Amino acid sequence: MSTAATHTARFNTGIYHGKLGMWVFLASEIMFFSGFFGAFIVLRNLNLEVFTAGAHQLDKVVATINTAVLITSSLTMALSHLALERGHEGKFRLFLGLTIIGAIGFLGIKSYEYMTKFSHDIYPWTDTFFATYFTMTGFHALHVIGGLIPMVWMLGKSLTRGYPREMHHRVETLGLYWHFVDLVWIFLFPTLYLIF
Amino acid sequence: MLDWLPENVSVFGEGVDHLFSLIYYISVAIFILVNAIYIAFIFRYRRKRKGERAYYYHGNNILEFSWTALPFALFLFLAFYSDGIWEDIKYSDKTPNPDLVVEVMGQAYLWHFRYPGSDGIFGRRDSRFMATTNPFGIDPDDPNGKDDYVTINSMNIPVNKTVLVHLSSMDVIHSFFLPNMRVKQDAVPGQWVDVWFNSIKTGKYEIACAELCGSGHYLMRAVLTVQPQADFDTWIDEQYGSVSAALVAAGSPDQKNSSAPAATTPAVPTK
Amino acid sequence: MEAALQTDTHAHGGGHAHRESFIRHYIFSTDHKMIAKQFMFTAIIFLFIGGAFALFIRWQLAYPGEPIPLIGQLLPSTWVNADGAVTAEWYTQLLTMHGSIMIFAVIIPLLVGTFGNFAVPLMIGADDMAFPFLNMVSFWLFPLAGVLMMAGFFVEGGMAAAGWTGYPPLSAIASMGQTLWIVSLFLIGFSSIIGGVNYITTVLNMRAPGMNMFDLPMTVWAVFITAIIIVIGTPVLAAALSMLFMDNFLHTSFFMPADLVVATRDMSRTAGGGQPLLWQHLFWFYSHPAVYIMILPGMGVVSDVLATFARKPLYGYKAMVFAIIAIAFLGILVWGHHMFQSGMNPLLGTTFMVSTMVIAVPSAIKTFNWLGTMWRGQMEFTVPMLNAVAFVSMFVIGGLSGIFMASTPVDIFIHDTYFIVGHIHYVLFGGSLFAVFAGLYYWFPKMSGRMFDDRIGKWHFWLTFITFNGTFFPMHILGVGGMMRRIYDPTVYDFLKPFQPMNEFITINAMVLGFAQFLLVYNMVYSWYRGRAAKRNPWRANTLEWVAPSPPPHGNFDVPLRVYRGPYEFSSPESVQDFLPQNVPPEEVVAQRARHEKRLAASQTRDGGSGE
Amino acid sequence: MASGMSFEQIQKSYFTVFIALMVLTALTVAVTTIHFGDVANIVVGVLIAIAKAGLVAYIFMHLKYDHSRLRYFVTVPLFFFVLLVATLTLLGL
Ligand code: HEA
Ligand code: HEA
Ligand code: CUA
Ligand SMILES: [Cu+2]
Repeated sequence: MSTAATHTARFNTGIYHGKLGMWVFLASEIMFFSGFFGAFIVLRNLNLEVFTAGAHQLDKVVATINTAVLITSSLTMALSHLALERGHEGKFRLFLGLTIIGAIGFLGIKSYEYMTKFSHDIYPWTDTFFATYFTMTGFHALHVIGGLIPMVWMLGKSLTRGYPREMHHRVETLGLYWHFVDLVWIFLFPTLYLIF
Repeated sequence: MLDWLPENVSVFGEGVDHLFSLIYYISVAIFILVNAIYIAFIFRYRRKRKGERAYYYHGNNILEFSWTALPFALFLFLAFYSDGIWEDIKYSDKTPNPDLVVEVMGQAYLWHFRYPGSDGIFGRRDSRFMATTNPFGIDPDDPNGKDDYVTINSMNIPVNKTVLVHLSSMDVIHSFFLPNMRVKQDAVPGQWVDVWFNSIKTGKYEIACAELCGSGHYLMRAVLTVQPQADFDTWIDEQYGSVSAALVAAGSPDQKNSSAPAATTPAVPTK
Repeated sequence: MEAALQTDTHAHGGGHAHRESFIRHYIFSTDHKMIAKQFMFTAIIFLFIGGAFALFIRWQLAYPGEPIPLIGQLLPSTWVNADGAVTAEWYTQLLTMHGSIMIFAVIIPLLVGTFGNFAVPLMIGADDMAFPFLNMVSFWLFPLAGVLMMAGFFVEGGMAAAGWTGYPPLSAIASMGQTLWIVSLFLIGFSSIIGGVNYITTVLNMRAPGMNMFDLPMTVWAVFITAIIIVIGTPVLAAALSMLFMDNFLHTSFFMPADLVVATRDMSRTAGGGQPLLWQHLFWFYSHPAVYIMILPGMGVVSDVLATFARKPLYGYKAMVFAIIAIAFLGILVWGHHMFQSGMNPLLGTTFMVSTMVIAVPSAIKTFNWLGTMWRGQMEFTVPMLNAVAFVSMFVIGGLSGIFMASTPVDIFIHDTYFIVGHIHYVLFGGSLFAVFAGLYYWFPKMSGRMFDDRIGKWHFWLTFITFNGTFFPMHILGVGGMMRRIYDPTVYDFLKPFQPMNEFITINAMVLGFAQFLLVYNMVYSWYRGRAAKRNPWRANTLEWVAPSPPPHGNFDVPLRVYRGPYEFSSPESVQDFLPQNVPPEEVVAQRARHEKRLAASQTRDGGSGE
Repeated sequence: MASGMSFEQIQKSYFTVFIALMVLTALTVAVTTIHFGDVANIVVGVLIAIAKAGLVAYIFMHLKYDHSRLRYFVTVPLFFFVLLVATLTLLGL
């Protein structure tokens, strides 16, 4: 049942399926988060005091560190694709490993942030600000996990069984996704932590 | 078809009905036109003999342009024509000065109507006092509220007077629907919306809820009584005092969430 | 490839020695044609479930409070009262599930899932979708979601009961069934997005050599544009559903204002307040475009069917394409027309009215171009053609009733009345479902390798067409009379009492309409096994799917493909026959013509030129 | 992707972007400690975020080098994003 039964492997656009598909998917992701941002703006205008008070309870320092972690992992992701594309397999593994560490680090810091909130009796249902805060960062964290899993899978594959020739396409596709996750955070960070 | 419309007794209802019939006639005309051509084609151009060829033709730009432009013009006309009527009905800056203001509160599955009482001033509302026993959240400490009175499922208004309804809901979304007045407005919790109308005829009319609000949605029926001014005034006097005392006493904030709304057994007279 | 080819030609036979295991072939298949069949099969089951729910609704409306005949006593006591009559609680669940199932589990899977999957790769000459594995995932999310939605039956409080629009706060304070509904829609949305990504990539990347975008058949164009709407709109619904889920499950307040008085929920715990209208904006931002998701593929199918059976080039091909694009684009700008009476700023009502009026223009273009296609054609009224012809006429009625509602002042009166219900069914049944029927019959030979029974097909069509109008046209009159939608018992209101005979008339028609659908099922099942074997190109159509064997093997085409012309070269004078497939090289056309002329000359000399 | 460039050149451009991103992050955080006023703070925060996002999309995600049509996949949803958000905010609910 392999789809290798293709009599034509065509790319009318000159872009391979994975990349094209990922861009289409990212377009839909933009809309997904626009729903949340739209809701955020409406609810903020409705409950300005609640939102200001809530935002001041957030930990800016931790969030700044986390931003740095995520940006760094974006860099290492870009580098790991570059390395693989140019055939430097060792560097590819190194940078991919670093990206994974970055992702795990981000999630760790995020859970620390959540935990401190919980320990102060702050939950999504505490008020509307925290409802949006937990929903938006929660979905972002889910996206981070969604990127982490294939990264680990790819690293494992490159360490054990070797990988197919077009592996760098997959890495690039994953990279696109990962940069997008970074991009979402770039907007979440000022929206939730800074503008109040 | 338009004969089926419930009798219109409202001032702006005439405009609505007029627009309704205008669109109706346009639509019927277009429908007949399109379908006449269609049916003619179906009979005229069916295959009669095998091997006969259809006309090899890809389209005509002038024709296509014209059947784009004509509907476009027609639709723009309809939009602007409708908008005039819409603005008169809904825009707050075009609302005429009201002779009577009534607050209406939807609750699953009944309508509460609040009149300002003899002083003509509504008492302060505070959502903290809102409860099933005090649907409007009237502040018991405000003297203006002492004579406010609230009726359930029955609304009285004077004829030929502009009535402004201040509309909201205390639980889910309802919709304040007066078929004979051509009024329909959703009652959204946490938000007050103004609706006005002006009845030109006395009589009893039905008020319905037009937005799904639970399994008792169909029971959310109230009666609107349009009376001559004099009758209305006596009605007001009868109400005064009888309702308000009981009401104010009930409005303590700690009762707010304890009392269940009549969710499963609506306390509504059905007929 | 060879092995796959052989096993697949027996796809419908079963019982043969398969190379692929049963599970790989029928269950976790990644072949687009099998996935299309899976979508079709599942959606038709849901059509009957949703339809049965509609019949219960109709029974209650015609004979309020009377026991359901025959089966009333057999139904569970959470649904019916002691006599076997529909209860008010169950009624709201019924109408919610009817709407949700019909839209999310019937029409979208049939039009997008079935035809998108079946027709798109074949019509562009590809061997499969761009992401076959994701395609399989996209399918399996759908029955999973469907089952989750129905699972509300087993939980406390029953199935979801807030209407298919699920407006909070009602949906936010509702029972477990509502939570399941939310999760289910989320999964269906995810499935749609995956499918959308797949269609876009496939159409952009996998067209046969020589095939430009403007050589695509209308079905492919329509699915492609639909996929774009899906990708833009559905995620917004997903976001809204996530927030509704939080409100419903974790008791946050996105859509719940601060001071509600509700028995089931302690609101004092939440500070700050939500905005009920926010849900409506986000929901309609998806769900208005969604109604075009449900009509555009149908319009594509109908365009293909009309051109094929009128034996004429599609009138104004480019205009048709641009009209689809315009509908899609404008469709995302008009969502507010569902909210004219919702308490949103009336100024917004004005702007949304204008954009809604404008969106009718491309629909007008499409209607007139269909007429143009028929003009001086040579129409053959096969079953797919009958359904396509009915589509055009019914869509015009549905579209025209849309104009009433688009006019804000008129909408004041008819909003949330049966006028809307009439509109819904004229566009969704008279439009989308007739297009589905047209497509099912049209591609049946290709899917199954056999012909359907023409006579039963015609019976099905005429019965459906007549009772459809009998069922849904009077609803407009009910709406003009002011009958609200979603009410359990219209006789509570004095002003609605005169309409009861009409309600009975509707119900009788609806029953016949429902049972007429068994003809479709019978025809399909019977013909799938016993029908006459179909040729490769039984309709003498031009598009590429007819070049493949019937049914197409794994990998689809057994000849190399190259595209030389547009999809609608019917009755072209160049060609000997009255059709000219997209893949026939021009040299071949000339050669055919030469051969034909020679033969003609020969026969003329022989018998004095009776010719063709 | 940037086929004309050497490994080192691209690596360098990535590092440059990285440093720019870090600096911009520091800048937004720094800026919020100064209070310009409610609206101004939002505008500044959003502008910096847009700049950062542009860098990521342009360099890390190869939009600069890749097929130019790919930009549609960003601009089209962004158009509807702006539309949705603008409708929700400007005109009220
Ligand atoms: C396939 C689905 C589909 C389609 C295609 C449409 C098409 C249209 N719809 Fe419909 N609509 C629904 C499905 C659909 N709708 C559903 C499900 C609901 C209810 C949701 C709910 O609340 O549950 C709804 C509700 C709905 C409302 C909200 C009503 C209310 O709740 O108060 C409105 C209001 O404007 C509306 C308008 C329109 C318009 C203007 C079109 C136009 O696109 C139609 C354009 C077509 C034509 C106009 C006909 C052909 C044109 C000509 C022949 C040209 C000449 C014509 C003239 C010059 C007039 N629709
Ligand atoms: C594609 C979409 C679609 C389709 C095909 C239908 C088909 C039908 N619909 Fe539906 N309808 C909607 C979409 C659709 N509907 C939507 C979106 C709503 C709004 C919901 C809401 O308000 O939230 C709605 C609402 C709606 C209402 C309004 C309910 C209310 O507001 O209270 C009514 C009432 O008559 C109705 C009737 C019917 C009927 C009689 C059919 C018939 O065509 C059905 C024909 C029947 C079958 C195809 C099945 C046949 C099955 C059998 C014969 C088995 C019989 C077995 C037993 C009875 C046990 N529909
Ligand atoms: Cu209140 Cu329906
Ligand atoms: Cu709509």
